[in-house]
This record gives sequence, C-alpha cells and structure tokens, in this order.
Amino acid sequence: MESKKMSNLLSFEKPVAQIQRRIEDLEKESQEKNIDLSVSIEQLRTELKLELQQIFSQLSRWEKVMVARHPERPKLIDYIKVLIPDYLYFCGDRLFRDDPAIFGAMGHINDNQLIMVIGHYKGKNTRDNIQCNFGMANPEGYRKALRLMRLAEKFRAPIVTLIDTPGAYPGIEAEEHGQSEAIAMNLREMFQLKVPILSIVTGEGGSGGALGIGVGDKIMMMEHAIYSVISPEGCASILWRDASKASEVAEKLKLTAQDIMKFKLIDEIINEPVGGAHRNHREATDSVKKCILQWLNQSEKISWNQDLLDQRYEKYIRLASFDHVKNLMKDIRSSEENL
Amino acid sequence: MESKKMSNLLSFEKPVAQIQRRIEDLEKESQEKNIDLSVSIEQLRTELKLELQQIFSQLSRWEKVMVARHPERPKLIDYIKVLIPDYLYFCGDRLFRDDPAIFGAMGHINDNQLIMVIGHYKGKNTRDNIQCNFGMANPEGYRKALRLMRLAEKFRAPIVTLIDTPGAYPGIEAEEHGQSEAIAMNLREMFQLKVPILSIVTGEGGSGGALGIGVGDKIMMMEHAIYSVISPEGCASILWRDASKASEVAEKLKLTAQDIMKFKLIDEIINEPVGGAHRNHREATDSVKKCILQWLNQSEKISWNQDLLDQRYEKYIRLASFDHVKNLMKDIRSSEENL
Amino acid sequence: MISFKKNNTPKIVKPGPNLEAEARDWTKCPGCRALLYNKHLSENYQICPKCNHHFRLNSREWLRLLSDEGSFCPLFEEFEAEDILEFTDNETYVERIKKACKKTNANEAIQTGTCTIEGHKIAIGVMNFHFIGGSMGVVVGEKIVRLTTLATEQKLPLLILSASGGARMQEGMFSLLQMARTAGAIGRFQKENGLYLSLLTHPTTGGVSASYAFLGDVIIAEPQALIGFAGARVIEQTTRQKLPPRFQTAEFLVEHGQIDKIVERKVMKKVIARILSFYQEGWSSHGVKKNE
Amino acid sequence: MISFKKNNTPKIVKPGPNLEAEARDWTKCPGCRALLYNKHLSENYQICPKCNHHFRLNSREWLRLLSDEGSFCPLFEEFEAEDILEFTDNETYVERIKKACKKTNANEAIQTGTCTIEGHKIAIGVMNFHFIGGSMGVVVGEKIVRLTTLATEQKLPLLILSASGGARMQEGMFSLLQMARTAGAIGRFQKENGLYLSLLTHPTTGGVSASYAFLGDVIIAEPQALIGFAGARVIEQTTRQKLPPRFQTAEFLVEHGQIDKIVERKVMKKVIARILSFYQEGWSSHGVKKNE
Ligand SMILES: [Zn+2]
Ligand SMILES: [Zn+2]
Repeated sequence: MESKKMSNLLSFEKPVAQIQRRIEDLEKESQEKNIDLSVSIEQLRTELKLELQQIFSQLSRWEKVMVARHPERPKLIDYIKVLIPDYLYFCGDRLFRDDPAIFGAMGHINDNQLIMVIGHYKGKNTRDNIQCNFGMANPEGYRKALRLMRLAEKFRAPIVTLIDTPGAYPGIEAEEHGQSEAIAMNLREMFQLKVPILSIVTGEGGSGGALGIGVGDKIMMMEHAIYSVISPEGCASILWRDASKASEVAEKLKLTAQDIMKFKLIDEIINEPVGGAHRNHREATDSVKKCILQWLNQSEKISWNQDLLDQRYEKYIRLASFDHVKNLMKDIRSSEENL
Repeated sequence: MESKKMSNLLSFEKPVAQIQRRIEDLEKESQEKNIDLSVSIEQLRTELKLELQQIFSQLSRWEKVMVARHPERPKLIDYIKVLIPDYLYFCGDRLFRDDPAIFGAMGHINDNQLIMVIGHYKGKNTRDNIQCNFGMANPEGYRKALRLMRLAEKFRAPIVTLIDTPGAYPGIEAEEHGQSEAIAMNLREMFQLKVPILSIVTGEGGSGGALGIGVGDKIMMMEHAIYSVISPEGCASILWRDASKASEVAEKLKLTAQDIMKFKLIDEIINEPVGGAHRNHREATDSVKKCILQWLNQSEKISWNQDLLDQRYEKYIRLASFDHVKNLMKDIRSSEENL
Repeated sequence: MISFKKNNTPKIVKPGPNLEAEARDWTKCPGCRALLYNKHLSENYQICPKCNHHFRLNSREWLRLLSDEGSFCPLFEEFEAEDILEFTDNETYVERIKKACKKTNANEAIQTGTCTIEGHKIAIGVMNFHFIGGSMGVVVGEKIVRLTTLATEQKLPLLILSASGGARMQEGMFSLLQMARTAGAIGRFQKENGLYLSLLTHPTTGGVSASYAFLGDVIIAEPQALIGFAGARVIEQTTRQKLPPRFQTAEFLVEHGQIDKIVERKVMKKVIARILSFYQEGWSSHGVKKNE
Repeated sequence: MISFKKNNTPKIVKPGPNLEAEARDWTKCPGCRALLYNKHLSENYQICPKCNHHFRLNSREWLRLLSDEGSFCPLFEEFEAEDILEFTDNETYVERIKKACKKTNANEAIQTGTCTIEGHKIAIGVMNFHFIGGSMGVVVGEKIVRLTTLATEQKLPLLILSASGGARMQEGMFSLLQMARTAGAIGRFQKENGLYLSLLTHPTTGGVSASYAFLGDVIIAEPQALIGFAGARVIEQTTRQKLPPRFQTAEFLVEHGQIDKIVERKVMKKVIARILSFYQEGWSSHGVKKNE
C-alpha cells in the first residue's frame, strides 16, 4: 500500500502514526546505511494495514464525519482528472455569476464513453477553499449545474454528479437570489433529463445543498462518506443550543453510508482504500471509476427516452415512501423476533 | 372633444394653446356672468379640433418622436385599467429582482376573454419614473416578462405586449446580469409560446429593449408611436458625435408608424384621438381595446398548437427578409416610373 | 429544520385566580401588546385590528378560511409517522409525535384532501406549524406526493399552503429525500399543464422552501411571513455580516423577484378564487385547445 | 450600433519615402508598441508574441484558421444590401456599401457556408468587422436565417463567429427585426437538438449580442474581447458611475456567468473540434437515442 504522509492526522489515526514513523525511520536507515531492511519494513506495513483495517472498520459515526470531511480527501478535480482526462469544462449560469463551488466538465471515460461530471468543489488549498466557499454553492451554482446537465442532455452524455458539500451557502445574497428556488428547480428538472444520471456522495452530503445535484437513476456513496438531512452541529444547536454535542448527535442521525445502505436509500457503497480515500487518491478514484463504468454498462440497456424518466420517477415514488418505511420496520421487527 | 389642460406643451402645439385659453376664458365668463356663450365656445372647439387635425397630420418625424415621448401620454397602467379592469398582477423573475420597468397582469377584456397584458412601465410621476427607470428594463425585467408569458400559456390566455421604452437600461448591473442574454432569450422563446401574441407599440419603441417583448403574431403601432433600431440621439452621436442633431437624424431613420406601415413591417396602425393620445386617454385606450378585441376575434379561429407557432415563425421568415425588401424596392421603383 | 424562537401563536394571558374564566377570552397581541377579545380576533381572521399582526392559523383554521363550507374531503389521513431512526433527544421521537398529535388533534403536519373554493374544485394541502414545527417527514412527503398524483389524474388545480421549519431531522435521510419526491411529483403535474398555487405563511424555510414551496406556478405569501432557505442565525454566524432590514420577509422576497405577490389574509380566498376562475376559464373557453 | 474608437486592426507604419517598401512588411503593435514583422505575426495567428495582443482577423482569415483546408463551400453569396431607407449621413449608404465591398473584397459583413473542422462537417457563419463595423442589416440576418435553416435540415452543427457593433442603423427597423428573425431560426434549430456554438470576438455588442450571439449552447470568447449590450460611453453617461475594471471584457463575462469559456486563438480550432467530436459521438454511439 502506497501511504501518504499525513499532515492532518485524525485523533483515532494516532496509533497508525507511530507505525508509519517507524517505517519511515527504517526506510531512512536502510538508505543511509545501505542495508536491506525490507523484511522488517514489509512486516510493519502489514501491521499498518491491519491496524488501519481494524480502526476504519470500527469508526463511530462522528469519526466517519471527520473522515468524510478530511481536507486531504480527493476533491472533485482529482476525480475529474482521472475519470475524464480529455475533459472540457463549461462555466456560468448565463444569469448572474460563475460559482466556483460547482464545477462541471465533459469528457471520455475509458477513452470511449462521453460523460458529463458535475460536482461540488471544495478547493485544494486555502486560497481555493475561500474562492469555492468550501464547496457551499450559491443559487448561481445550482443554476449552472442545471444548465450543464441540459447541455449534457443535448450531447447525449450520461451525467455523473459528485456530491461533497457541507450544504448550500447560508449567505445574504444567496437568499436574495433564491437559494430555495434554485435547489427546488434542480430537484424538479433533474427528473426531466433524458440521459442517465448517477449521483455519488464522495465526501460530505450536506442536506439540501447536496441533494440539489443529487437526483439520480442510481445513488451511491463512498465507504466513508456521509449523507444527512442536517449537519450534526446544526442539529445539536437546534436541540440543545450547543454545537459541541455534534459528536453525540451524529450517532442519532444515522448518516453513514452503511446506515443509509441498511435503510435501502442508496444503491451501492463504493469501497475506499484501507484507511480511507485520503490515504490513497489513486485507489479511491479508480474505485469510483470502476463503479461508473459498471453503471454505464447497465445504462446502455435502457432506451434514453420517456422510459428512462418513468423509471427515475418510479424509483423516487418508492424511495423513502411510507411503504418503504413500513417494510423496513417490518424487517427490523421480524429480525428482532428471530433473535 | 374633451380636452385636457396641458402642462407640457410641445412647441408645435402653441397655436392650439391660444384657442384653448380663449375657450377657458369664455367658459369662465359664461359661468361667472351666467350667460350663454355655448355657440361661441362650440365654434372655438371646432376651430381647435381643425387646428389640431391640421397640426397632427403634418408632424415631422422629430415631432412624432416628441409626441411618442410625451409625459402625459397614457402609460401602461392606464391601458391595463381600461383593458382588464379585474386584473391580477404577478411579480418577479424568480431569480434576482422584481423590475418595476416591466409590469404584467392578467384579467378579462370585455368581461369574457382572459388575456395577459405585459408592457414597459415608464411611471406616472417623477417618483414613479425613477423607480421604473423611465421604462428602461434590466435583464430581470425581460426575464420576468418571459416568466409571465409562460404563465399566460399555462392559463391559455392570449398575450398582449405594450411597448413603450427608450430602450433596455444601459447600466453596469444590467451588463453584469446579462442584458444581452435576457433579450436574446425572449426573442427566441416568444416563438415557442402556444398562445396568440399581439404586440402594440403605444409610445416609444426603443430598439432591442422594445423588441425584447415584441415578437408577436400581429404587430401594431399607435398613430403617433415610433419604433426604431436606435434612438435619434444615439444615432446622431455615432454619426456626428453630436446628439443635438437628433431631429435631423429622426428624418433619416423613418421611425414613424406611417413609415413602418409603408414598409409593411407592421400589421396595423391604431388611430389616436385628434391631437394625440395625451389629449384624451379614454379615447386612446378605447381605441387600443377595440383593436385587441378584433384581433382576439381573429385568433379564435386558429388552433393554438404547433400551427400557431408555425404561422408565427413563417411571419418572421418573411418579415424584413431579403425578398421583402426586394419586393418593396420593386414597388417603389415602379410607382416612381408611373409618375 | 430551523428553530423559531418567536412563536406568534396567540398567548392566553395569565390572569389572577378570580379572573381566570374571563381572561381565557382575551389574548395579548405580541405586536402591540393590546388586549384583544378572542371573539373579535376570530372574526378578524386572527389579525390584530390595532397593529395588523397576523396570528398564526392552524391547518383547520386555514381550511375553514379558504374552502367553501363543508366542501373539504380529507384524504390520506391513514398515514402516521414511524420512528425508523429510533431517534431520541430530550424525549423520544415517538413521544414527541404523540404529544404533537394530542396538542394539535391531528396526526401529522399536513392535512390533505379536496375542497371547493368559491365553487372551484381543487386538491389542497395545508401544513400545520403546531405539529413539530410543521416539519416534513415521510408522512408529509407521502401525502403531498399522493395529493399531487391525484391532482394530475383528476386534472384538478393544486394548492399547498406551507408553514414549516423544514425537513424533520428526527427522520434523517428519509426526510431529506421528501424534497426530491415532492419536487418530482409536482414536475409531472406541471408538465401536464396542471396549475400549482403555492401559499407561503409564517414561517416557510429549509427543506420545504427549497422543494415544493418554491415550485408554484404562482407563489403567494402572507404579509411579513418569514421565508427563506437558511436560518438567519446561521447566516449571521457564517457571514459575520449584519442582515439587511426585513431580511427574509415576504416583502423582501417580492422585491427580490422570488414570489408573485403578497396577499392579505382577509382577501386570500377571493384572490385564490379569482386565479382559479381565470385558469378554469382559459381551459374551458377554447374547445380546440382543451384537447392538447 | 455602437461605434468603436479603438480600432485594433494592424496599422501599417508610416515610413519615410525610401523605407516604404520595407515598412509595409512591419506592423506596430498597439499593445506594446513593438515593431512586428508581418510574416511572423501571420504565423502567430496575428497575435503579438511580445504582449499577447490579439489583432483582429477578417472573415477570410478566420475561415482559414478554423476550417480544414479547401473545405469551405460558400453559400448565400448572392445577397447584397439594398438602401431601402435612402439613408445618407456623411455619405450615402449606397456609397458606404460600395466602399466596404471594395475595402473588404466581400459583399457583406458575414460569410456563410459549410466546411469541415478536423473532419466534422458544420454550417458556419463568420462575421467581418471591417465591413461597416460588422453591422447586421437585412443581408446578414437573411444569411444567418438561411444558414440556420440549412443546418436544421441537414442536421449539421452550427458555428457563428460574431464581430459586430450591432444592428445596422442605415437599414432602420429592417435591421432591428433581424434580431427576432435570427433568434427564431436558432430556436427552431435548437429544438431539433441542433448544437449551436457561438464564438464571440472583439467586439460583439448591441443587437448582435442581444440575439444570436448569446443563444449559443456553448459560448466561447477570445481573450480580452469586448462583449456587451450597451456602449460603455452610454452607460457612463446614463449612470454617472465609474465603470469597473475590465468591464465588458470576455474575462468579466466569464466571471458573471454569461459565457462558457475563453479560448486562445492558437487552440481555438482544437477546442471547437473537440466539442464537435463530443457532440457527434453522443449522437452516433447510441442507436436507440438517435431516432428520438
Ligand atoms: Zn396588535
Ligand atoms: Zn504587443
């Protein structure tokens, strides 16, 4: 496993840091003294991997939140570069402003299939972060996303949306320019696009701002991504006027990919490299690419006309419906009885 | 004829002012001294009417510009009150701002036919004027107009647009928010509305800002309205860097209803009261109402589906086409030869 | 879901022991602090005659105000919330629902059905802020989807009155997805040329405002209603800017082009009826066009 | 129609008598005042290698730059402007047209036809600013309408390169109406899923910018190109405000969300070809979808 040096270590990653440091020391020693320490190093690497596997299989929901928000997690642009290397980007909502918090580009995946990738962009460094508002889009971002989706429709290019946002931007101008209208319009219009849509939550799926580009024929989540109706901090401050209770609230919100898969609200979980996507961008992006290719393969079989729209609509008629909940509750009860 | 007291006398109206003053004097005398002067008054009134007829039948093009811009000319709201007394207005572009320079309302004409009236609003007084930008719309105004037209389509209400603007607003924000895009979009989308559209130039038809709500199945102009690719002032300052040559340029631009009718670019001229619409609002608005009713009557016979769109499109394929011009030139040449 | 401190529900004045019975008949106006006789308040559409303060109506009161007497037929009453997340804060979600039902004498934050408004038959949904802040969970979403589907099938105009703090966080992702479900249903309805009137009352925010509330062909708001996506406090904390006056009020939204008009409660029924009559006429007066 | 003071056409340096022949080979860059050898300038797409100043290309030069060699088939060349208004300012309109024809060796402000771009067949229109400021009169409108109709019928992508001060005032209302005619034609084309690429060069303003130029499915601009509706001078006079830096430049428009991207002249053909290949693939790769 190719492991990166971590500048942002999460608290629960500390045990791993020691092993990593030991590996680094041995590597240095091996080089300086020109001796073969590969056996010891390999051993430590295995140890590291096991430790990471151990830690990341037992993350609490709040720890998952921290992984999903990890600053070194792959960002939209990392995915785009790997997914569609010959990409062309398109800017602007044709109305008011180009919002850098939403970015979209068209290009070929695997050299032969054209797709449009649209997502939230959090930025790769502090300057970027600020420019992109940490991935919190304004209405013009959502309107640009819709314009690009319609462009994809004209090009007959399937759409992949990559979700990674704390939420829509809570700003004065955002309210003035119709944050509500922009998100609502996307939710409505995404049902009308005659090309297949896949939505993947790659990091943070923050409420309406995430869903605003998230209506898809299929919905997937990365292994350590989260998707929530409200941020744990926001929820805590409403319930107890105390944002510091966020970690406690995260447990209640059941916002991990695993929770949501269990609820049957998503179609698939995309595996991450051992220790999380932030430890190995290449493996993470490849994993996403593989899932997209599989999905494209399935989508070939549907004819891209009213049928596609009907299927999408039917999906959402069932999804999170009263019957859906009822059936889940029945399943839960019967499995409890069987214990 | 019910004549208003003029607070804004145009230079060429001066001869009329004297007669008016004499009428007022006689009326006053008759009342104060309680004597019957009705014969003399009636005589003067006839004189006034003849004088007005004389003056207004010989207006130069620049004088027409001044009549079309007359501050006491009926404004959008005067028309709406007479045309659709039970009107309901609708605000906003759902994007950025409600632009008071464009106003739209739905209601019944003649108690039985629902229509949507949308137009430029110049305002009725100085405060209004400023708020409405003297009828110069921003992009949000054009976007609101389009939204209201689509609403009319949903209500199956024919659309009447009333044009009265010096032009689209030349402002910084207007450019930032896409004045070009907004007007272009309206021009394109008005071809797609499945309800009949009538455009009437009631006053000033100022270039792209006028046309931006002016694509119709029929186009009419009031007798003293103007319609021009550029304002005489603007044209003069481009040609000679001297806006004061506007009166001279007005002659060149051939921008009167009569010119444009002769060019076969409009379908009808709507008669104004003797001495211009500003002298008798009631007669002017009634005249417009009559023309709308006639048009509605014709529109009943077309089925409001693709046929309507095809007819509208065909109209504009012919209108101002190369063949149109060629045929006009032929007519002019042959009539010259016949002299 | 946003929390609202200022609750403008009529507050019964706490009286001295002897005056108790009498005092129940009086309400103190939070706008101007005048003591108002409940009967008069009720006759005045729950609007303070002194300062025009609009007291909040519950869904039943709204239905009484808008629909023709006896015309409301409730639909989809059978749906009741489930605690799929097993959510507990200061109390369990199950307990919270139970209390809300008791308090509002209703089983969810929206009443749906059909009614007539000055003779025009419509599909109607009316939210109730008193039921867990009018929050949208699975049942609210389900009822709106079903109501909209019914309106599409029966070719009825659709009216939804919103009063909500947003999505119901106690139902997690199930709540959030109601935004997409309702928006999808309304899109289908509108594609079939259905007329959707959205009526926004105090407050309409969060996941409700960013889904069906802002998809109305015509959007009407009550005067002074708070309408927006994000909570004012969150905006202040995030931007560290002072909020402009009247921020997120209905008046602010009209100015910013987001809604069609503000209508006083007293004439609300009349205005809606006029829109409905306009719409039905357009459809019936031209045989040719009807069939498209 | 807006007038442009700053003409960035290459200006031949006025030489002393003996140097005349030689000097014709050199051009002074208005951007950095460097003396540039015309041959080098031409090899560098008429871009100053010192300061990146983009000299203006005429329609023929653009066609040479964009289309595959020998692939351009001119269409609708037969249309010539008529002086229907009998317009005279400092000279008659007839005279003005004659001069423009002579100067540009073309008969109108746009060249239209078909060509291939890296093998992709398209309908193409290229405006020529040197012909009466690239102004749009009846003939320009007519050629665009016919080109667009052809593109619709033959299912070709459409590319229009704009370079224009706006409508041609010498043709009065006939000019203005070209805005509606071209927009209508492009709307029909786009409804049939036709791809329209709009390429904006310096300057694109007035009636051209407010019609076909801003209707592109994809809108591309050259760096630093002046693009806008109203003239900067008019805006200053009307608003009495100082114009922001880079006002109405391509860069300003990207920031304000009005156009898709800025593309350097050197890679323009490549970028357009890539878009065309994306589009044609999408259509050809899925048999099922092709027939819709
Ligand atoms: Zn009060
Ligand atoms: Zn230079």
